[in-house]
Amino acid sequence: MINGITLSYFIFLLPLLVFVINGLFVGNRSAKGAAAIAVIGNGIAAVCAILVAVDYFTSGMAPGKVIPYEFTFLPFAGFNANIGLLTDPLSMMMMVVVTFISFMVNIYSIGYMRKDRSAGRFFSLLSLFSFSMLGLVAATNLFQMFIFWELVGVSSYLLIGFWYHKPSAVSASKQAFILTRFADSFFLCGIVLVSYIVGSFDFSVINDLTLHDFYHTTINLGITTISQADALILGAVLIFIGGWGKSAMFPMHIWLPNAMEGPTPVSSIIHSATMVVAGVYLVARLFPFFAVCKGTLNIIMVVGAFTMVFAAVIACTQKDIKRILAYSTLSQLGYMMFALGVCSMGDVIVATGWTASTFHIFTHAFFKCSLFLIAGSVIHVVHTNDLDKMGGLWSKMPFTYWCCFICVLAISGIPPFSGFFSKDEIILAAFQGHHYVVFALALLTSGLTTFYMFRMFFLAFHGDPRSDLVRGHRIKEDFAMTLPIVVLAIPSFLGGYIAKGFFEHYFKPGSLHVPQLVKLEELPWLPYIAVAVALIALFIAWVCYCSPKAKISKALDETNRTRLYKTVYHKFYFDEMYYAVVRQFVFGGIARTARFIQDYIIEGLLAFVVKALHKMGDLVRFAQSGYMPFYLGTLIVGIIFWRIFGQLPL
Amino acid sequence: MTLMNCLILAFLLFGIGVWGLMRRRHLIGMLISIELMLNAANINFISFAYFSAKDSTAGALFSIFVIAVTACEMAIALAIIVNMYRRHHSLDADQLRDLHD
Amino acid sequence: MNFILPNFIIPDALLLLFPFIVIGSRLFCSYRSQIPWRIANIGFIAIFVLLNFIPLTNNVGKFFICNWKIDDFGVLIREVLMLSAMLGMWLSKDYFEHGADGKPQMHQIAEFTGAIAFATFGGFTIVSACDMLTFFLGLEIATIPMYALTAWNKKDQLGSEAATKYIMMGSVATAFELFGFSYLYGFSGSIYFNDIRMAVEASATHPLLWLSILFLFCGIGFKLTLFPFYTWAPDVYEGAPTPVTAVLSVTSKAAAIAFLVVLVFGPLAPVQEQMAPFIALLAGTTLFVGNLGALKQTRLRRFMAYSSIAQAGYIMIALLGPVEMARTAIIYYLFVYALSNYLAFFIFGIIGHHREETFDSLRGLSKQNPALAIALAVSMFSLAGIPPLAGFFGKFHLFFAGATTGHYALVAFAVLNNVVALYYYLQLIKSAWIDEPEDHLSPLRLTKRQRTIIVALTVAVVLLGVLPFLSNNIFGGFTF
Amino acid sequence: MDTLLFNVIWAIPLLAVAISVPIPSTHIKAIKLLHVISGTVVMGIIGYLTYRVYTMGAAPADPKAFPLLLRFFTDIPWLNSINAHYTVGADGLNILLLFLTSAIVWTGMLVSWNIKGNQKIFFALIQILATSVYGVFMSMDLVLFFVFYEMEALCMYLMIAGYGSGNKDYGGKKLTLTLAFGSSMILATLFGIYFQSGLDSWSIMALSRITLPMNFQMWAFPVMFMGFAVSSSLFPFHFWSPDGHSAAPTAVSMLAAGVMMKMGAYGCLRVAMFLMPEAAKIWLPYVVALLIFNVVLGPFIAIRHKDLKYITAYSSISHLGLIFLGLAALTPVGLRGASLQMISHGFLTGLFFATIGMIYERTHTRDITQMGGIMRKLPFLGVGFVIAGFAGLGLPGFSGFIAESNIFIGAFQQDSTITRFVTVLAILSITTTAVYILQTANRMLHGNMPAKYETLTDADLREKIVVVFLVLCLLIIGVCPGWIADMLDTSIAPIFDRIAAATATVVGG
Repeated sequence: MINGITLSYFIFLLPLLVFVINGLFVGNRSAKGAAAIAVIGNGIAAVCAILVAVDYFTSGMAPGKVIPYEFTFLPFAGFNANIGLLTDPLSMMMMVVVTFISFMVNIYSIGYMRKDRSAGRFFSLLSLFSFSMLGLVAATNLFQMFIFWELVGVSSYLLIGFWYHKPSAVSASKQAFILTRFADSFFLCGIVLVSYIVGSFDFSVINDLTLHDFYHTTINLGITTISQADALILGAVLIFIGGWGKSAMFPMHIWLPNAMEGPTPVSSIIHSATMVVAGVYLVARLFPFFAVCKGTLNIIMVVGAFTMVFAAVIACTQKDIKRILAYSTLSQLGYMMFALGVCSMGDVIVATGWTASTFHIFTHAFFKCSLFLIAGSVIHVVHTNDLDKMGGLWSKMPFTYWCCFICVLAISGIPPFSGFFSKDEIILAAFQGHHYVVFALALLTSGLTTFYMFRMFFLAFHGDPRSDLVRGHRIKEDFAMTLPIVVLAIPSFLGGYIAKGFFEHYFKPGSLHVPQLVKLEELPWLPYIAVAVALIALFIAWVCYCSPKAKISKALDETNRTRLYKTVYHKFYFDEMYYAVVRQFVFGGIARTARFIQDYIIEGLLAFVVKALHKMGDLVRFAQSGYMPFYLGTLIVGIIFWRIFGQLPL
Repeated sequence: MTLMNCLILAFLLFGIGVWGLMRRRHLIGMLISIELMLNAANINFISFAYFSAKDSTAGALFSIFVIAVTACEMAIALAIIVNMYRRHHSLDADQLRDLHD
Repeated sequence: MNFILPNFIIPDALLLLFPFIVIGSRLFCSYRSQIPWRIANIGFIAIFVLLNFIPLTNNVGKFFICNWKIDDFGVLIREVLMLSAMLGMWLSKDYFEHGADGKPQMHQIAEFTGAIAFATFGGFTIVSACDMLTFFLGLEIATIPMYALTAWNKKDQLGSEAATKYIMMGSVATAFELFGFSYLYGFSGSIYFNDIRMAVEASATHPLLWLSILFLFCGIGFKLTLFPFYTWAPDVYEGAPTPVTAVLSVTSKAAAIAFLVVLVFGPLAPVQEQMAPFIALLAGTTLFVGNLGALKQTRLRRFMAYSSIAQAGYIMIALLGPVEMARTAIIYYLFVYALSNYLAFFIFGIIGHHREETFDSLRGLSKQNPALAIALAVSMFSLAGIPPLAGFFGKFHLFFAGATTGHYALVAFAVLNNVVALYYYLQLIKSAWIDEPEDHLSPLRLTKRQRTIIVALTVAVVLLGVLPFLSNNIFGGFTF
Repeated sequence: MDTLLFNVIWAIPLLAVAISVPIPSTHIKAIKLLHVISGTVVMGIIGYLTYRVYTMGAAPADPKAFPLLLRFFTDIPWLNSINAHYTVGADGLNILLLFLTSAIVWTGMLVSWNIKGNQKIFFALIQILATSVYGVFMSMDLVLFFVFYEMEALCMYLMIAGYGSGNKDYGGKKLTLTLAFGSSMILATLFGIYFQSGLDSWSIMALSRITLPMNFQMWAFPVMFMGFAVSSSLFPFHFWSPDGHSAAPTAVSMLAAGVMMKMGAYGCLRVAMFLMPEAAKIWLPYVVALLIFNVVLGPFIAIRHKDLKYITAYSSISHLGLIFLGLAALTPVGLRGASLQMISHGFLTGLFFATIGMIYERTHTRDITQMGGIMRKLPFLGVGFVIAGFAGLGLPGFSGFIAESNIFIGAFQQDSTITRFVTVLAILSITTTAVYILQTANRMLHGNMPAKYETLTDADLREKIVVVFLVLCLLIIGVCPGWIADMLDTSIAPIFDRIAAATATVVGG
């Protein structure tokens, strides 16, 4: 695949080039030029990605893992840290998704950023993000993954805080970065630990480990000494914590909703479609390793499942359209996460969950991205995120309306829309893994999903307009902003149906060192159940928010509500808890103690030494009284003194 | 009369000198005490020369030189003290306290 | 018998004649004439130059009428003393010329230089002595003119007080020395160093010997301002006129340390081991006390007094080392110390010309005359022993000598004391560099002589250490 | 030819000073230009020599320099009375540090172009300081090394006292005296080494060929190591750096934090650990324990501070703690990481202090609570500061990440309880670093801006050159670290071999 290789260079280099050119030269001069460069660059990158993917899948080497090229970045004693391109179905799929979506979002941003003075910076940062995201998905080893992992974190920070004069945006960006950084520190610990034991960063090496040869040797971890096998399991958990933070699983979820302070295109590409699935991608990438390390998959499953339900519940009460989407993203990520988790069935592995999860990554990317873009253009029109001010938009912006309808159906898992297939597979996998509780929760959550998505849909588009900006005026849908929505709606519509077979054929977690369960029971009735649940939820939503006798104002009023509702509405007061902990414990506790040690103990000791010297000096100067008899006395006393202390043999 | 007696005598003289030095506050008196101390040393020289030393001339020579040197030292001392008296109008050692820390 | 005057004696002879010529020349020329001054200049310079012609001969002493010994150490000490004498003379010239507040016009420059010459000759005598008598005389000749110089300003109240204190205590110290000498004489039965040395080798633990050592060290401890005999120094340094203080701090110290070197490595060499702890204690206590005393000083000359006390402590360390190293170190250090000290005193002289000689009158120096401020900083850093200035290498040699015989503890202690020393030298630099001056600064006037000398001294202090020829060639005489 | 060039490195600044002395202060522009040009020349020379060293690779060097792999080796008798030689030579480690120095000096001179006060003296002092640092990194003879090492004190106080801000006297004294204290510890042990070895030689190579008596090492190593560590602000001797930096003018902060603090770590590696490896093996684990303060608590203290320079000072303290973590790891990767951190932190903190100084020139305050939103008025400086911040928190793509990853991986390879423990803590504390850096950047650059800053103007060309240059240095190391790693590996190999060969057995002790 010579052709493919040369093309694949462009996939990475073009966004980087766009970043550099826009960032240094074009950006602050002409926003239009920057936009043009960005769109063209990312467009070509997307085309290249698709070509490479086609090349890969047609060349017959799929689903095999191939490393076309790899450079030594930094040699360590014994093992190297490389930078290269890993091609397998997963990375290919991610590349296509990332490049394609970033292309779409760039187009969208032309319209969205039209009035912004610093649009150039925006476009360059966006390209920086897609570059680092591509580097991440192409990673051949943990080191490269961590490098680009950090880079996506930073570009996300810069983009959330893009409007740095908005204090809320700034603090949100800070929170996002620090929280993910906190997770990354554990990730780094895991990398160091695992690479120390295994002696390599490469996924290929780490993925075909077996714990047998590590049980005998022990390793000293400073606090305790454990066998290397346990250390490996610990390492796996630590590495997962990295993904945990990046994918904003509970309880590290709070940064994602707050990150909605950023520009909407950013939310759509980074905080829904691509970056937040990096955590899932990490787990999927290291799946054989996790499968070998007993118990880690169960942790993943629990975390994912809980986040799914938790976020869905919160989403049902939110009024900020972007936050609703954010929480739905959380809940969808939860789906993907636990789908990977449910693969472990005791000691055997059921690989279907892996396939389902990756499939859901694919479908979710499209409809969620387009949903965000839709929210963006709605906000663009009504100048607020608040559902209070919306409603009745369906006639004003028909394209947006219909695309939104498609995407909402897709996320609710109504056939034949894409979401149905992937979600169906996930739930099935939960059942096949004999995790019935999770199975039930997943069904319930799909109901909740349908409910809150349609709640948003109805409140935003149906009913009569609640904002003067909508009332009366006729609104023109910006072409640059509508085109990507429409384009993205197509895969949200058909993507699942088309790609289902493709995924089932190519997407396998690869060779595992644990027994796999090959024959699985089918559940012919599952789709009907799922659809039924979804439809019921849809009906409830319709009754509450769209039917002629629904009291919208009452539904939207959160003040006089039950305590439970308020608790949910305030996201279970998690932000406040974080704030309190950080303020009281970190700043107040540790930092103040450290400062105290510095300012009083150390400086105090220093001052004491200086003072003592000065006191002795005063003594000497006191002796210098100018009183001659005393001086003469010192001569006499001096002789006696030295006679006594002079250590003379006398 | 042995060497020891002389040495003791010299030492006593020296001690008296020291005592006077400590005791007296009058500069001239102090000078006299210092003279006592110096001459105690002279007695040492002489007695050593007389009793023990190999070349006894050296001791005597030394003491003579000492007398001479002390004489001029005392001359300068007196000159300085006279000058001091012109400035301070007193010869009391306790008055000399303008210079101190 | 016919004898020819050997050439290596010429400088000494000249120096001996010098004061008579200079002072005598006053008889023949008018009150205000510059002739004595010129003669003084020519004489000192001539002697200094002649000294440099004496070849260094690996420490083989040459004798003149059997007990006037001239060896390399002697020659180099002579050079140090002559350097100090010249600088002191030049310093005093401009200091006394245009008398400002309280400082009288001085027309007896001839007598002044004569006195300095006498003191210097005393130093010469010390280093060329082969017997206790010459030794003692040398010490007295080196000291007595200092008493006179201290009281040079007849009108100055403080000066006379200082002189009184100085001479009273000095005489007591002399008495101690004499007592020590007498016991040494009694112990060895001879006044010749060689005999004494043999006697010491014979019976190293004789009480008389050690009694004399005690008395001698205490006596010389007074001149060298060792603990606790330093008490006169601050008062005298402050009371005496600045040039005298400078001469006092260099010449008499050099003479005293030369005295110790001759004594310790001459007659007492066999018992140097036993004396080591005593010397170490003297050194340690002295430098510690000196540093402590200087911490909070506000008057420049008193400050310099304490600093020189500390320096004396540092010098003592070298006495612990083997003879050649000790001599090299001490000579080298004396050179460096003389230069740095005179540099400081020249600046103080200029500052103190119209102002009090206190730290406050240094304020704003860096704005008013940056060059002078730099020179001050250089001299202070050199005294504090900061490389690459000469002071560091001086101290390095001293410590090197001390460490050779394994006195690491003392060396470490001294090195740590350097930090304290640096602190108070920085205090002085601070007042010159940071502190804002009062409303108006009285102008500083430098004569050409002062300017040239300050520049020369600064350059010397900077280069003396780093340029190897000094430690290699001049001190190449000492073989090791 | 190269050897000659190498030997004039430290002479050129002095030459420039000598030339500048007779020029009257009225032609101050000419003087400054002269100094900057000389700085550029030195940087050019060192850059060329770095390239030469890189091309020579691991080729055999002058046998007299065995076991070190020294290029441009020169050895001339200097002070016979104390057997001191003028011995200089370059291997990968110190040539890179030399380049760092020249770069920081050059940028420092550019930064302090408009400094208040007597500029002639200031630039001369910078040049002398540069000489001293060059000398330290070049010299392979302990006396020469110490002479240059101690020279810094001479300039530091004058620069801080004459040109600083705030509590200059206190800060300057604290800095100078603490450094002097450290070097006095070093001097004391130097004598010990000389006389214990009985070689009558101060040459590092000669001394490294023998093994010093164990019971001497046991007390000498900690004293000497701490003596060096003082200038690298290792706990508990770090207290000088915050006050010193806050009082110092920009260029001096850059030099102090960027270069002089490295001299200490370099000395620890090149002298203390190289000459006394046995004791090093025994003592270093305890040194690691001290790092808990530097690495873990330092950032927390930075969180509590409001003054930009204090924050940066504490960040330096924590970063230098990482250097010692790498040294104490006693593994090739760790040592390389430590050296990398020396270099990278030099550029990093240079950039930090440079941007801070430029911002301070405009806002006239360093209190971050007073500022806010100035990103709008000073986009360039803001971006510069943010880049410095990201490099500081170890963002991949900048040199900091390379160094830190080396240190972490290397330190984890050292199989000792305390080292592992501290390493884990250090890795976890990258979060704290992020906290104070982002907090600072947000308070200062983002949010809404006080009205008084409406008139601020962004960086001019001179300042832009400085910032861009430093950022480039950070990026080059960060993006292609391979070659620099090779250079360091070849030059660290002999040191590590000696440490590895050392069999640590306490005799008396």
